[in-house]
Order: sequence, then C-alpha cells, then structure tokens
Amino acid sequence: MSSKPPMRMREKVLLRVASRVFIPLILLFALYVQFHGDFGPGGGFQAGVIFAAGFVLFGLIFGLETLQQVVPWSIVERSVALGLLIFGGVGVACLLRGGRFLDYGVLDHHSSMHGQHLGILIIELGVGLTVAATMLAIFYAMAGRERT
Amino acid sequence: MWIEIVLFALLVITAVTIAGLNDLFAAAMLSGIFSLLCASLFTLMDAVDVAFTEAAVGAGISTVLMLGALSLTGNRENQQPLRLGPFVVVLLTGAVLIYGTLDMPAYGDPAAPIHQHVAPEYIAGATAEFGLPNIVTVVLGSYRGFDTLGETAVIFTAGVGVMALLLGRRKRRDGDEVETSGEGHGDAKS
Amino acid sequence: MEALGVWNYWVVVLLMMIGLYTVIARDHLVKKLIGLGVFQVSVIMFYVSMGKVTGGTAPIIPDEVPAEGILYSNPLPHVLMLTAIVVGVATLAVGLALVVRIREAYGTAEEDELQRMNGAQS
Amino acid sequence: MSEHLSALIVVLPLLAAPVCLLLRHTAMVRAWTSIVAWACMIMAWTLLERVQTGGAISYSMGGWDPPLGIEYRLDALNAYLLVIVTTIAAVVFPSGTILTGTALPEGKRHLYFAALLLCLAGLLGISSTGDLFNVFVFVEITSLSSYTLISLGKDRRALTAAFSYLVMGTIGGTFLLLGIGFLYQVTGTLNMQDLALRLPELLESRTVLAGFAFLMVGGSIKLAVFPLHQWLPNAYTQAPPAVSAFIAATATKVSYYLLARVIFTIFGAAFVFDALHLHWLMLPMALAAMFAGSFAAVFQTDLKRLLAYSSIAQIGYMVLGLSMASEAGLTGGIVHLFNHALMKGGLFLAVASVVMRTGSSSVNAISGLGRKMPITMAAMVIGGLSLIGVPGTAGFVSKWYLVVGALEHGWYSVAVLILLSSLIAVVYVWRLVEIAFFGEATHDVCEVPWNSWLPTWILIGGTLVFGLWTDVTVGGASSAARALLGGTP
Repeated sequence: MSSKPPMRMREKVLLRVASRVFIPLILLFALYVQFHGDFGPGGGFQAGVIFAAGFVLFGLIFGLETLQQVVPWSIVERSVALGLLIFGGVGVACLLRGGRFLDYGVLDHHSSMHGQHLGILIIELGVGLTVAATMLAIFYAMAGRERT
Repeated sequence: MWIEIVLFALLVITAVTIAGLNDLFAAAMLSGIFSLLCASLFTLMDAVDVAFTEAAVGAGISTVLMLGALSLTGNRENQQPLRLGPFVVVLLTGAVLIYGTLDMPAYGDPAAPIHQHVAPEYIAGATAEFGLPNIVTVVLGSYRGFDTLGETAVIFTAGVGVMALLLGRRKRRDGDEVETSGEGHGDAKS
Repeated sequence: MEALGVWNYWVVVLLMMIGLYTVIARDHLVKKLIGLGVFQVSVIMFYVSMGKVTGGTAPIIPDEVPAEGILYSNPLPHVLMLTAIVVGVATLAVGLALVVRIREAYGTAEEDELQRMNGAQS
Repeated sequence: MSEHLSALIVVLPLLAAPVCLLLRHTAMVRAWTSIVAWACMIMAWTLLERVQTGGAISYSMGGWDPPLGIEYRLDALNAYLLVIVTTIAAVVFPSGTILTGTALPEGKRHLYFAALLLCLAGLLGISSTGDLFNVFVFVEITSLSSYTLISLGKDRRALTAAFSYLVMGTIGGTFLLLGIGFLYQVTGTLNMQDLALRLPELLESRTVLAGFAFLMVGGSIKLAVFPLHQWLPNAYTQAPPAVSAFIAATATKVSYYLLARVIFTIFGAAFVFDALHLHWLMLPMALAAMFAGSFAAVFQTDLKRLLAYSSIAQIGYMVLGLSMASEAGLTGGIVHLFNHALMKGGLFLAVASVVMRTGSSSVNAISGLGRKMPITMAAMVIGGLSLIGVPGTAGFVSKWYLVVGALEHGWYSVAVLILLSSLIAVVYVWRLVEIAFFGEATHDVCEVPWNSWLPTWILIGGTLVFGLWTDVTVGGASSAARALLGGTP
C-alpha cells in the first residue's frame, strides 16, 4: 500500500490542502458520534471507525512515515490495550463499589441513573479507543509490508 | 414496500455478480456496494444504528482492508466451473433454512414473540431507569454490557492477530525483516 | 397466503446460499473472504428483519412530550447485530492478514495451487 | 469478592490479555500469563467445591436479572469443565516448551501470550455463560485467538491450516448465530433457562427444529465431529506444539459441553432422543469417528498429526457417551473429557519436548530417544497406554463407563466395537514404543530441562492418579450427568 508510484506535485498539493480541511472535520464528526451516541445513532464503535478513517486518510496523503511521527507506534499499541482495560476497569470499579460486574448504577451513590450515564459514557470511550487504535494498527501493519 | 423489493432485487444481483466475478478488485468494490444496499434496507427496517455501523464497516473499513490486501496479493482469480459438491451442500443448507422460515411469524407482525417478551421491558426501562433516548445504546451499554465487553475483546483479539501476523517486516534500522515462518517463506516471488 | 409474510426471509436465505457457495466453491482466498462477508451480512439482515414492527419507528425516544404510545421496532436484534458486524470485520482482518502472509510464503493465494504445494512438501 | 468469582474467572484472563501489550517484556509477560492461569485454576476449584455443596450459582452481569441481562450460571457440569480448562492452562502456560516451534521474533512474543490468555478467556466464557448470544461472542473470541495461535507455527503450512480453520470456524460460528436467531424468533429470549421454559410448547414448530439443526451442525463443526473434522488434523499438526496441547485438551471439551448444554438443558433429552431419535444419527457418526480416526492415526508419519487423528477417535467416544443419554453413558463421556484432556495435553507436551530437542515432530525423530530422553519418552508411553485404555490408567475408567452404558442399553455390538477400536490404538501406540526404545538413535540429544518435562509429567501423572483414584473425576462427572438428565438443575 505504501509503495504507490509518487503522485505529481500539483495533485499532491491539492490533496494536502483539501485534507487540511477534511481531516479535522472527520475527527470532529467522530467526536460528535462518540458523545452523541446516547441520543442519536452512533456510539463508541462507529466513532472509533471514523476516527481511524481520518488518520488513515492522513497516512495515505502524507505518507506512513509522517503519520508515524504524529501517532507513534508505541501509542497505537498501548491504546489498543488501554481501551479494553478502561471498559473492564469500569466493571471492576462497580465491583469495588459493592455492585455486580458492570452494574454502573453503583458508580454514583446518590443517583443510579447518573451512575448509569457515567458508566455508559466511559465504556463507550473504551470501545472507541480500542476500535480506533486497532484499525490504525491494522493499517500500520498492512501498509508497512511490501508487495512480493 | 416497493422500495424494499427493488433493494432486495439489487442485492441478489450484486451477490450473484460477486460470486461469478474473477476480477477481485471489482468483487471487493461490489461487496462494499452490497453492504451499502444492506445499510439502506436496515434504515428502512428502523435499524439506524446497524445501518450506520454497516455503512462505516462494510462499505468503509472492510472494503479498504480488502483493497489493501489485494494490492499486496494481486487481483487475478483463476476461472473455475460450477462445482457440484458445494452446490449440493448449499442447497441442503438453504432447504433447512426455508423449512425453518415456514413457521416464523410474518415480517413486521407486532404480535411476534420477540416483541412481547424482554424487548418491551428494555423500551420501558430506557426512559424509566436511564432517561436516555437511544434504546439501542442503553441495551448495548448496560443491559447487555457484557456482550459489548466481549465485542471489544473480539476487536482486540483481531488486533493482536493482525499484529502478530503482519507486523515487523518493515525496514527498520537493525534490519530485522527476517521473521520467517518456514523454510520457503518469503523467497517465493510471483 | 401466510407464507407470503415471510417472503423477505426467503430472499435473505437466497443471499446466504450465494455467500456460502462463494466460500466453499471458489479457490481464491480473498474471494472466499468476500463470500464469507456476504454470508454474514445476510445473517445480519435476517436478524434485523425479525426486529421490524409494521408501523414502528427506530428505537430512539423523541424529545417531545407525547412519547407514550409510539410503536418502536425491537431494539434487541439491532444490539446483537452491532456485535455481529464487529465479529465480521474482526474475522475479515485476521483472514486478510493470513492471506497476505500465505501469498508471501507461497507466491499464490489460490486454494488448489496451495493444496498442490502443501501436498508436494509433506 | 467471593460471590463475584463466576464473573471474575472470565474477566481476569480477558483483562490480563491487554496487560500483556503494556508489559511487552517477554519474561514478564510469560510470568504474568502463568500467574493469571494459576489464579483462574484456584477460582475454578473453589467454584467446583461451592457448586457441589451449595448447588447451581447464578450471577447476573450488570445487576440485570435474566432474561433482561446476561446471566452467568454454573452447575455441576460447567464447574467441572472450568476445572479442566483452567488446570490444563495452569500446567501448559508455564511450561518451558511454551514457545517451542513458534515463528515469532523476540519483539512480538508478548502478542503470543496475549492470544493464549484471550483463548483461555473465551473458553471460560463459553463454559460459564447462561446466555446463548453471549456464547456466540465468546466462541468468536476463542476462534480468532486460535486462528492466530495456529498460524504462528514454524512451517508455512501453519498459515494455510489456520486459514482453512478460519473459514470452517466462521461458517460454524455463523451457523450457531443462525440457530440462535431461529430460537430467539419464536421465544423472544436468549437466556438458556428461559428458553428451556418456553420451548416445550413450541417443539412442533419447524422454526425450532431448524434452529436446533443449525446449533447442532455449528457446534459439531467446532467440535470436529466426524465427518466435519477435516480442519482439525492440519490445525493441530501445524500449530506450535504447546498450542496444540492447550487447544486439543480444552477447545474440543468446551465444544462438547456446548452440544450437551443445547441438547439436555435447552431442548431436553426427551425431545432430542425420544422424539427426534437423534442417537440413531449420532451413534453411527461416533462409531465411524472411532474407527476412521484410529485407522488414520496408524498411518501417520508426524507425531502431532498422529495425535490429532487419535483426537478425532476420542471425540467419537465422547459423542458415543452423549448418544447414550443415560447416566452411565454420560458419565463415561464427561469423565472422558477430563481424562482425554490430561492424556492429550500430556502427550502433546511430550511432543513439544521432542521438538525442542530434535527440531522435528516426525515419528522418526523419536527413534532411539527412549535412552536419550527417558523422562519424556516414559511419559509418552504412559499417555499412549491411557489412550488405549489399559487398566490402571485414566483411559480405562472412561471406557469402562462407556461399555457399561452400552450394555445397559443392550447395545452389545457397540460394546464390542469400543473394545475393537481400542485394539487399533494398541497398533499406533506400539509403533511409537518400538521406534523410541528399539530404534537407532539418530539425534544426539539430552533430556529437556525440568521446567519442560515437569508439566508433561503433571498431566501424565494425573492419568495414573485418576486411573486408580476416581472419586473426584467420576464423582464430578456423574453429578454433572445427573444434573443434565434431571433437566434444569
């Protein structure tokens, strides 16, 4: 994937300018999907996919090396793990606060509804992080290989 | 009603074309279109969350992954005739499936068992216990949160698998691109 | 006439059969994965069809006050299928990674050629 | 914390896997994996003890009672299974041979251990959940991690073996999903107990029948029941030997459990055997597996492939016990889960030691090793004797109960066939003994270090111990069998 023939300079400039506009928009949309999932369609998984798509686009236009400077490999690999740990951590936190595993209601002793909101918010973040990082990791892994 | 029939007809045509194509780039693109058509149908069936996900995953990520892999593996497939053995297996599976549909509740029937048991409690609970509008998010996040933890683990597992299989053949300073998986590995050039 | 009420399940079954045939009968490994995708998406279609209620709306409670009395389509199949989609793409990713490695190791991704080469080796 | 054990036993390995990616350092990850496996084993034994004294344990995830939420439910059968799976993991993971025959460079080994933990978590999840869809999710976790683990074998054929397994496994998994969907559509529930309550009045429904068929076929693909077994020999042969040891000893057991759960808990023996007469389908398949597997094993030139074919035969014995649907038969099948896990795990670990020293798993590699590696070879011989079912070994105990079960049914010919198929096992085991102890030594090697032979001997020693002292194994199996036959426990 990385070993594409180099594009002509002007096309590349055009792409770069366009991407300056589009990539922040994509990332912004991802954040919207992430945090608006309780109200409309969407949630952590969809947001993670879109978030990764933004970075993949960046990598396709500016090259894998540049992308790796922006998001180093070590961060990607740790994020894959961290997302799942955040999700599980919420569950364990519920245990520690005296509830069942993943019983978010106990996260807030005053209002179980608020606790549920908090729990869903955090686990969706965990899902989003793992999904985005995994998609990026797969892109890194594939783009780093050469055609045989 | 009519729009659904048209979409279903398009789906069948797409699927048959995919099955018959030897050009794998075209097949991959068509499978993206297949997903997109499905996503439209999901919207018609009120599954907006599923439609959104299918569009992002099936038409987006999956297609990109396939094109990426094809750019590494080549896109030619050998011509091959219709095979009898698989055909019989598939017919048999289809027969059992059709047999199973005969006692199913009609499409869209509000009296179907799945709309009477469990689901009403989710719908009621979303307002009463969560105060959240999106019932799917509520069920996904809380009622069946453990499934979602498993789902995240599935993604994580796939990540681990792809990293274990593909990572590390990049040209690094120390040149550790050996990573052999057997004697013949890596030197078979096309 | 009652059977007509399940006509869309029959179309879904047809889609599953086409997908399954592609998996079993075609030789190229990527083609197999594409077929697997068609098969899985058809199963998702089957579940989502179950959830539809005639006259229902998407299971999102509107902001306005008269939220009672609205008929919602069943949210549970949707939730299950979100998971199934994730499983599908996860399988696809691992499968494609394997195909890339197979192609590097054998120089081909056609099943019959692979079998021939494996047979010669052992 | 102790009431949460049934959740923690699954959650611990599931969350321990991402920790591997944070630790990264091979030695640390290796130690971590072993610690987690040991912790799971302690939890499993505690749970078994608790179930046997206090009856079934139900745990509702997220505090939502079933059928609204996901229920984890442990009875005599699952708790027994958890003990098998975690014990094997606790022995195999710390083994010195765990990395033998893998194709991973130093910087990626932590991924291998993460995959092992995920596989363990998936198996434990399938074993303890009481929710059908949750079963599907954990089946996929197990499957995806197994594809990865198998593909990491040294030979390039590991890749094609893993791919075939991926295709077969995904078809099997999707069949399960279809079956679950069919049952869900007519009952509206995914909880197993709830399904068991609602299904009896729907058993005439063609949808239920088709759903049952898809669950059985999907489960049989995962279990590698003859004739759906084709993926298994290649997968076990090409995987790193320690992975073969772990998967052969646990994954088939869990699939078997799944079939038993569907048949006995969800549908009930009366429907499956009295109305559908499924045993007239299962019995010939089991017998065919016993003979075809054993015959094929005789002609193999690779140790791992030989053991894989023997596994297919052993799966036949287990399915035979299932098809009897009587207490003795089921006890035989279930106790064979335990015994087969011990002997196959031990034998594959012994092969791992051979591969560690000679670099090859071909049958000729063990030529003369009886003198060079006496500890490993002695283990292999005893494991082989147990496969045959020689009195004094664990294999004898399971076959004894199977024969008793067959005689109870009046299936005298089946009892004879069990004995006959054991005779074929004598042929392939004797061949190994002959090569190892009377062959020319071709490799000038020494015995493996203690951390490699000890795990082998723990499992093989287990087959000797549980061959004579059967209180725990047969006791646990027969209470599991009673729980199954008694309908909902």
